[in-house]
Amino acid sequence: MTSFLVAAAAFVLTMVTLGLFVILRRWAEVDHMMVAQLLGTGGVAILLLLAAATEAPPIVDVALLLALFAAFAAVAFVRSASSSEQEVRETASGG
Amino acid sequence: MKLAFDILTIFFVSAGALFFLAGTVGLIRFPDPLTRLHALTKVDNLGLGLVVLGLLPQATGLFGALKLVAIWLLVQLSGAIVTQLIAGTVRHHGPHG
Amino acid sequence: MSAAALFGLSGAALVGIGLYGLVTNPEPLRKILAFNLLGSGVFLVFGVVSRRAAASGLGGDPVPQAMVITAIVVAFAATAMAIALVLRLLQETGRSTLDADNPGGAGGKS
Amino acid sequence: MTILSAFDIGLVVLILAVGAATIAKRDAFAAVIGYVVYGLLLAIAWVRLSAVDVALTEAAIGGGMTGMLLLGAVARLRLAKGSDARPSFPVRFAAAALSALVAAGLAIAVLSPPEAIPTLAPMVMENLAQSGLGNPVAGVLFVYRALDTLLEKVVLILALVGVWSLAPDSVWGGIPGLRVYAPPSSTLTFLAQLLPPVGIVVAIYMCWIGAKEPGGAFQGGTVLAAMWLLVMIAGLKSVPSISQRWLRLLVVVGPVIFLAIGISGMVLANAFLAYPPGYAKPLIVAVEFALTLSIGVALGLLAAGPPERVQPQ
Repeated sequence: MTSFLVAAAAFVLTMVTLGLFVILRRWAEVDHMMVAQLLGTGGVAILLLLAAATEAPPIVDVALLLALFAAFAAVAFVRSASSSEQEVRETASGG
Repeated sequence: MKLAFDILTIFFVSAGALFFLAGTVGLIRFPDPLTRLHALTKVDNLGLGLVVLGLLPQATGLFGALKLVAIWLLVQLSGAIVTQLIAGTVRHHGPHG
Repeated sequence: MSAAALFGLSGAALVGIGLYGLVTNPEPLRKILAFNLLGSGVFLVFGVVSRRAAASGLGGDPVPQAMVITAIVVAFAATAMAIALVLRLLQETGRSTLDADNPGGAGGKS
Repeated sequence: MTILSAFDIGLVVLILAVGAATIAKRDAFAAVIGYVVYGLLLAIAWVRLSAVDVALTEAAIGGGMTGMLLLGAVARLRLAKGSDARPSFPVRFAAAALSALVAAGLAIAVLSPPEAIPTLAPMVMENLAQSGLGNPVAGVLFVYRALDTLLEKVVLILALVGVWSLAPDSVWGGIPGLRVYAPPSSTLTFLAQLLPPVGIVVAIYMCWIGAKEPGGAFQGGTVLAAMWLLVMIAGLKSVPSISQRWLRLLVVVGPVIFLAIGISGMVLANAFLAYPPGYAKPLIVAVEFALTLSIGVALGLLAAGPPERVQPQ
């Protein structure tokens, strides 16, 4: 059972790696923001599988924080993309 | 009993892993950000749901199982909202912004 | 090679990567980023020290772990301070670089 | 065990690749996003090193808070024209050689462990029972090296004073220039209503569980800070001016209670920061709760930055 769960975690890690590679190679900012989503689901799945495989329940708490902060990071990405435009306008009018 | 639980785990976790694969394929193959976002969010969330379902038989006690479900609910809800936010940025900037 | 040694080597490599970025990147913000990378590499090496000294019933020595937790929080405070300095520099000079050949930067955008 | 080693190798390669990308990317926004990914991945690495307390801290601070801080700066620095001039090739080559040398030195140090591995773990475990705590890391932070933890809180406050004092004189005591989300967005409002209640429960849980399992004041405080920032960014609560008395009180309440208990330890337990026998655990939990609040407010204010205006917008 343990080796099956670890293998599943390794598989999801491979998928996350592929996803990250594809996302970070693209130019569009919108694509970059998706990494928060990717880790919010994939990273949480990896941690939950590791928690079950190594029989260490506290790892589940790391998954909980990862889920919470992935959402927080996504808000940070979106805010940054939105405020930079406004900023440029403000400085342009301010001289 | 233990065996039945283990078979359930193997079945659901494998199904979940398959959905992660599908999500990644979508991320690589789909042509524009909105469809890629769609693939990533929906399919990966389903994958995580199946992984959680598969891990429930292995959970330690009722509290452990409830915590797993709570994490999945959190990812599901926040993921859905965050996707809306990101998609809103796409509309704002245009597909290549 | 043990898992601990593997993570220790990656910590060493991260220190190298961070140092390179710190030296070669001209923008202060990127220097701050590189410095954080360097710091996390050092923390990883500490994690290996902790893992090696695993005692009975423990995954690792708790003393280095507690130090790393403290260090992460202090690194965040230092990063916040550094960013405030860079933003103030921008406010004063309109520039975000530390070029020596253009000192003073008396107002306006470069 | 071989699958686990394969997992570890894959994780390490991914972390190094993302770390290198963070340095190599030309675009600052992409670099910072890379850094956030790096922080979240590092949390998984800490789990693999059996340091769950550190993993919690790294996920919260390395991934979430530092990312928020750096992205706020990226948005502003965009309009500043930075120098595009990268150093010349010889300089870069020398830097690469120097970095490789340092990394190699560290690698040799990692690969050649000392004969007798120095460890304080047995001593910690011996004394842990007396404190009534179950989490050895919390034991180190609040019993064994309590002075370090207290001084770290002081460092946080000093850093906050440092950030505030970078404000121009005219806006001293004003409102921090936290970037709020520019267009009003009902989606973000919904998230900022949904997530904080969950976050507050998680913060209290972190703080409470910290006494016996991984978790504690740092992790709980960081979650509180993130939730506070989220509510402010969404515009549900305005950013408070830094001259507010309650704000300053919250920043110092944790360290003050910690210090008070430490000084009373001189009378009741014959040493600074010692706890009277039998009362160690309740006192530590009380200190942890007060510190969680203070850390939350201090980290939130650090991320919000120096004051920028006197009047609310």
